[in-house]
Amino acid sequence: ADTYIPLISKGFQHQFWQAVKSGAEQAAKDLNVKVTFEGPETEAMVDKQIDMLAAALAKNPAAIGFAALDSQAAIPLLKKAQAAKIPVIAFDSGVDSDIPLATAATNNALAAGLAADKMASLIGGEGDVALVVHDQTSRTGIDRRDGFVNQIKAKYPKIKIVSIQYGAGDQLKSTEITKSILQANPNLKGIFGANEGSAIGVLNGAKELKRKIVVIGYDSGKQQKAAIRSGEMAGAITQNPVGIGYKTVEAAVKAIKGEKFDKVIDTGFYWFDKSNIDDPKIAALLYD
Amino acid sequence: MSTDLSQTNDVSLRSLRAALFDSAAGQLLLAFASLIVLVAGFGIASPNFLQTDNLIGILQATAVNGVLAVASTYVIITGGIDLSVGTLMTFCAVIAGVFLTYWGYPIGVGVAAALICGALCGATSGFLIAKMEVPPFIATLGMMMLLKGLSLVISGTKPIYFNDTPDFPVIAQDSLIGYLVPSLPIPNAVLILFVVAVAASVVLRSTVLGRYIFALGSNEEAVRLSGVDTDFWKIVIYAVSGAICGIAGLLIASRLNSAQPALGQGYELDAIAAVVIGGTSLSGGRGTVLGTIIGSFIISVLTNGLRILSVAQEWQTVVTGVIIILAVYADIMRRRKT
Amino acid sequence: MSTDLSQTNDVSLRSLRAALFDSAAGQLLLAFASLIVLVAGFGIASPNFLQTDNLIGILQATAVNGVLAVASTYVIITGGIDLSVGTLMTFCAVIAGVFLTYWGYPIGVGVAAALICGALCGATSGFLIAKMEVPPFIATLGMMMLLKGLSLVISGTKPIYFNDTPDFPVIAQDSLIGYLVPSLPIPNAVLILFVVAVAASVVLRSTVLGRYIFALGSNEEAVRLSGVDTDFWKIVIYAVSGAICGIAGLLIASRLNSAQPALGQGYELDAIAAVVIGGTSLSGGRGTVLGTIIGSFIISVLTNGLRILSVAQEWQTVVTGVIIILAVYADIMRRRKT
Amino acid sequence: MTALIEVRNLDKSFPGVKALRSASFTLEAGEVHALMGENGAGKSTLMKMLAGIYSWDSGEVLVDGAPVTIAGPKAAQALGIGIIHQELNLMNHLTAAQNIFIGREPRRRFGFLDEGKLNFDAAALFRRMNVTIDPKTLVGDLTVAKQQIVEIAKALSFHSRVLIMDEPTAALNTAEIDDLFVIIRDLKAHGVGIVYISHKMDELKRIADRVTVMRDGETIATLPAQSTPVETIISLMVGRELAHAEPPKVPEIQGDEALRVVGLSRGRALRDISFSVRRGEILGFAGLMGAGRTEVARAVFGADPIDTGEIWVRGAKLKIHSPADAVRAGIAYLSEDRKRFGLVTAMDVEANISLASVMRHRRAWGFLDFPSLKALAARYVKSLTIKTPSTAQVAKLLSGGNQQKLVIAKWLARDSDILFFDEPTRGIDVGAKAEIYKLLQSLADQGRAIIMISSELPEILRMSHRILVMCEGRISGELTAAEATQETIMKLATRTHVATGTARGGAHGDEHGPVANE
Ligand SMILES: Nc1ncnc2c1ncn2[C@@H]1O[C@H](COP(=O)(O)OP(=O)(O)OP(=O)(O)O)[C@@H](O)[C@H]1O
Ligand SMILES: Nc1ncnc2c1ncn2[C@@H]1O[C@H](COP(=O)(O)OP(=O)(O)OP(=O)(O)O)[C@@H](O)[C@H]1O
Ligand SMILES: [Mg+2]
Ligand SMILES: [Mg+2]
Repeated sequence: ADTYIPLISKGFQHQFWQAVKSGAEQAAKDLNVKVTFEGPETEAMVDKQIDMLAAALAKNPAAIGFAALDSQAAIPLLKKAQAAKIPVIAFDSGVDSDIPLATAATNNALAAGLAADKMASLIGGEGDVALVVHDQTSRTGIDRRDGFVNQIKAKYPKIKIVSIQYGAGDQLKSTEITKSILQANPNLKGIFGANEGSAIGVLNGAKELKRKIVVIGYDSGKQQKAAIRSGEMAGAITQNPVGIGYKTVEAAVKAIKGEKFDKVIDTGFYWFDKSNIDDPKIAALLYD
Repeated sequence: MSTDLSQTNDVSLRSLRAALFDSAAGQLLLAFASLIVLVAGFGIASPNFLQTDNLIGILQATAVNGVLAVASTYVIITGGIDLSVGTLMTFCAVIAGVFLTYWGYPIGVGVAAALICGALCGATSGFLIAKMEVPPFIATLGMMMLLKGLSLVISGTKPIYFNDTPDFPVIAQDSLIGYLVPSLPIPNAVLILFVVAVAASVVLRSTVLGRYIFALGSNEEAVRLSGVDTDFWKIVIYAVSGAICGIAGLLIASRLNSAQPALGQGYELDAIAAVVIGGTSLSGGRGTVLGTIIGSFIISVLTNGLRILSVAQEWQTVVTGVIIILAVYADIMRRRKT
Repeated sequence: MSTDLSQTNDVSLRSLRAALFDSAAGQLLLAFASLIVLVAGFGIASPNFLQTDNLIGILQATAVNGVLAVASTYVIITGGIDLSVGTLMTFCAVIAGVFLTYWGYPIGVGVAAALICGALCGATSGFLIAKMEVPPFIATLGMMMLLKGLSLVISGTKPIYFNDTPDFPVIAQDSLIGYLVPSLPIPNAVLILFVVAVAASVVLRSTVLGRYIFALGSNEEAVRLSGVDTDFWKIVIYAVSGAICGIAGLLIASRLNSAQPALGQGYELDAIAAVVIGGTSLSGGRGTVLGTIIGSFIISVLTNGLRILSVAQEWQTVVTGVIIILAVYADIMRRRKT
Repeated sequence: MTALIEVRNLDKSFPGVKALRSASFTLEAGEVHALMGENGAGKSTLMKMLAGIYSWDSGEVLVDGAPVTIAGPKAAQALGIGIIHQELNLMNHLTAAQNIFIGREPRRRFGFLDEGKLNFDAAALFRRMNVTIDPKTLVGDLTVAKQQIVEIAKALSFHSRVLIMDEPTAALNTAEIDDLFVIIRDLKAHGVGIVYISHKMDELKRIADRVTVMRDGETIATLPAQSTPVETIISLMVGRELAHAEPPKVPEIQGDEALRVVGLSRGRALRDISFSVRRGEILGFAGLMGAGRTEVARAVFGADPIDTGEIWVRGAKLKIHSPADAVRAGIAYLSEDRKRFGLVTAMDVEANISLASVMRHRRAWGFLDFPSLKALAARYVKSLTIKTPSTAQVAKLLSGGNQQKLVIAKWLARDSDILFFDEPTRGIDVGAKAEIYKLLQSLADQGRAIIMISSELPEILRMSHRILVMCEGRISGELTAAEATQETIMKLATRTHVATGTARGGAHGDEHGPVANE
């Protein structure tokens, strides 16, 4: 496997990124290429990611997969890649530029909008809801928050968003945040946890205060799946992280070989709950 | 005989005065007063704040940081600093996960493994500091990174769940007090915090270890010249502190029903802030565990209160920063007056 | 006469020996040797490492941390510590963004605003430390949180882009050297780092400010009792350090073509690590800017090299932790020998 | 009879300094063996090796005739060697009792401490030494003198066979020195061998049996203490005959008033202090330790705040809020604790000498004028005969006396014309002492005003044109040079405001009740 494709992601510690990584590694095996996968510790570290991209370029890769924390900040390096004729494939939420030859991504805003629709129907179209989001400044955090909030504002005038707080995806912090939100809002009907860590935090918080609310999560993981099966969590949005990783590498290989491929690879998002969690089509998207 | 009597009288009088005006006691009073003011303020600002549930929530939210802060107190009184408490906590949680979930040992073994592992890591920091003379800041900064990496390596960057040992989450989450007083379902984590704090306080004030903790922080060279094996005692102190971090690791793992390998960094600053707000001096030689506990509560009350008031998060950070400075400044003012 | 001559001889001999074995010089040699060993090792391990592009990448990756580390060097030599350098850098970047993008001022004004803002924030920390006697760790911890929050508040938690001032990104990204020597397109950020380092080094060694930086770190009370207005000088030192953080803020904003308000926390530890690896003592009174620069390079070479070798990320953290400890330990060993 | 300790040909080098060259001496049981020598002669270094703090490069040490190695303080203790260090080594946050028994705390089970016994033992020790210190006071709250007493108590508590005392009396007053000598004689009678280091010549005659003189790291001679004239010892120490003429007393000083202090008060430490000093005058401040002389100097100098009081400098009323104000007004303060308040020990000789005047040696943009700084340092190294390999030597590595000279040089370099000298000769050898006296005299002759605080009465009597005596924060009397004798000064020094007996027994004493005889 001499063809080397580094993937620079937005993170590496979260389960979501581990799932993307496993998809990429699967594709690497299937297509007989070598991949590496790395990302900064937090989604705030824009410059660290740029340094990673620079180091990746220095390794003379055949192609590069890139999930930009900030598209603009990366443009000089992406131009360099273009000049060196290294194909760039964007993944996750995409890169705001025409340099990437393809984008394998989830539309986070739309996905969060779907979560809003589900929340609305589960709480009967009216009442107070809140959000626990993982990050205030990162693209995914902003898109999911705004996707949810805008959908509620546009379609459900009787639903009020009473609080939006940020827990860095830290389960403990998100738990404490959830408890304060519940405490401050005795009539709260539901909370949307915008990534895995936030969602688990919301679950823990509600459980510790013994409050029955509608919990909607994002992504999967062992705990979320168990909570959905037991009914503690109403449901969650899943992306297709393994698919994102796989398709990114696949597109990169095609680009290297000069084959044709779609410019937009929508890896999709799905609502899953108790009813369809074991549906093989959904189950394939979920990770532990 | 008369000597003894007069001395006793003298002592009781002096200790009363001391309790009221002494540096340490006064500091505690001041810190406690700030805490009361905060609680009262938030209570007035929001009707939801003073509800039992929320107060219990604050107690519970303090448990992990409180235990870490107690661990830091020892080290800080010696004049050192420990930046690794947060990631050591995580590392111990992961070790517990490995023993219980991966290897299927009974809970007792897992608990012991976490504590021993904490003590060993602490002793390693202590060894670096005492024998290899690496400054505490650097030794524990290195340990922080080392342990962060190792937690990820050992766990395979995945959380380890305690689903096969359903008794494990009970450690922190159940409520012994709630069995006795059903209206007070204070979770065990809080109980454990208090047990740790009381034990740590007794050790600090009434044992040889405690004596050396203060002595080292006051003038290490003098202790060494007195023929005390300062290296040995430093290693012991860091080991004890590490074991306490192990307790924090068990608490957090039990509460989250999982060992989250990526967690922990940043917790050290909260712990240090709690210690200092509680009146312990960063230059060593002075401090109390009780102060640290009050400091921890000040931080969690603040955090909880601002959240209850739905203050925007960026402003929460601003306010917390200002309060930390003010709390320490008030302490300094008070001490300067006397 | 003969006495004088022999003395002169003695002195010149001694100064030669001093240059080779003296604490400061020896430390630099040692740090420099470690750097060379690292570079050589990575060069042998990977053919990609020693390529011009990658070496330039390393230089560029060092720029921001290097400047922050220089800022920290001053404070650390006085015996203080500054935890706010990272968020202050961000805050200055945001201020530049506000002036240039929101208010449409010319670049010069934005640059000046960032530097002045850095100096003012630094002076505030200095004021807290000098006049209000808050310990540096706490004062700057508070400032760190305060500035983190304020950056988010001011920017509205969104990055501020410099799209309307296309000349701004040029500051760090263009290459003056590249114009002159086309085969060496070293970006200006690196040039700026070196200018800052040289200036800081000259100030430290040859000016009254530098003299007081060392003296304060050696024995502050003695300096005060010598009639020096130590409070004033401390505030000046923190202000200068803050202004240097302002330069770092301009560099990072220019490089990212945006002010990223959430960035910055955690950078202080890298900066402090670089300072200490470079042989500056955390207890104050001893240190060099050159050492700090070498320390910064050791960290970035390490980070880059491990990435080039595609070492798993969790192991990168482990290795970095170990290397930090070893680097400082080596320094201590060397100093103990003489 | 084999000697308790025999030191044979010890060598010791520090980077750049050969501290000991083939030093030898013996200590017999039951003798007080004085070690004399100029500053930097190597006395402390030799003793630190016996106490296990340094190791020797070559030579051997025999204890009871058997060669030993002394790996550390613990090993020294095991051999029965105890030491009172020249520099205080105390833990300020711990109490006196806790300091004395550090490492040997009485314990109960499980490592719990027996504080009652600890305090009881310490109290017994203090009673035996005839001092009144509450075992439970924090050492940081004690005066330097009392801290020194705690150090001595700690050394006694080891019941060592060999007790090394490195300038134990540097901070003590006459009465305390008397008490200490009683203890020393008692120890001697019990067969303890004592090494006694001091720069005070009279003590030599009072307490020592034999004396070993050191010079430049060598042991020059060992002589019987009683029968050898002091002049002989001094000439051996300095390697030449010392001109020993008492300087003639200067008659009444007629200069203008340089400094006037009116009604200076702060809490109980300073009560209504008023005095003035003229140009060309040396004003002596006498008093027992803790009388408040240091506090006066610090208050005038702006180092501590004051409640009330006026300060007039050269006829103008000034507000002095900080040492910077004072220095600007031409006032200098030479502290009694040079290590803490005088020196930047990690910096070199040049930096220390120029510390107060560096602003005068700068060029444009704040750049330092290095040639001028170097010349300045070299000048004072020469004129004060500071023993240092170069002006680039780190101050920490100089001997105690030479460090003291550095501090003096600092103020001379600043050219201040009102100088407070607080215990200027503490820990300084005879040769250097004479130089400093000469220096003070010539400074006065140049028309500067000198306020000299000293606990050594002969020094006060010899140098001062006028003497103020303090007691418990007040000025209890003023004497002209003609009136002053040791007796008149001591009478004033113990004249407390409300007559409650002597300063030592009464006002400061803690009531411990009747002392049971052991
Ligand atoms: N740790 C050290 N490193 C380098 N030089 C030292 C050290 N300790 C002592 N010296 C040097 O060794 C010599 C002997 O010093 P020592 O302290 O033994 O003198 P001393 O006779 O006790 O003088 P004093 O009467 O002033 O206390 C001096 O020149 C001193 O500068
Ligand atoms: N750090 C301190 N804490 C509490 N009291 C102190 C402290 N330092 C000095 N004092 C008290 O202040 C008073 C004056 O002490 P000061 O040091 O000025 O005396 P002095 O006359 O200079 O004697 P010395 O010979 O010891 O220098 C004494 O009562 C002393 O106990
Ligand atoms: Mg000595
Ligand atoms: Mg005094």
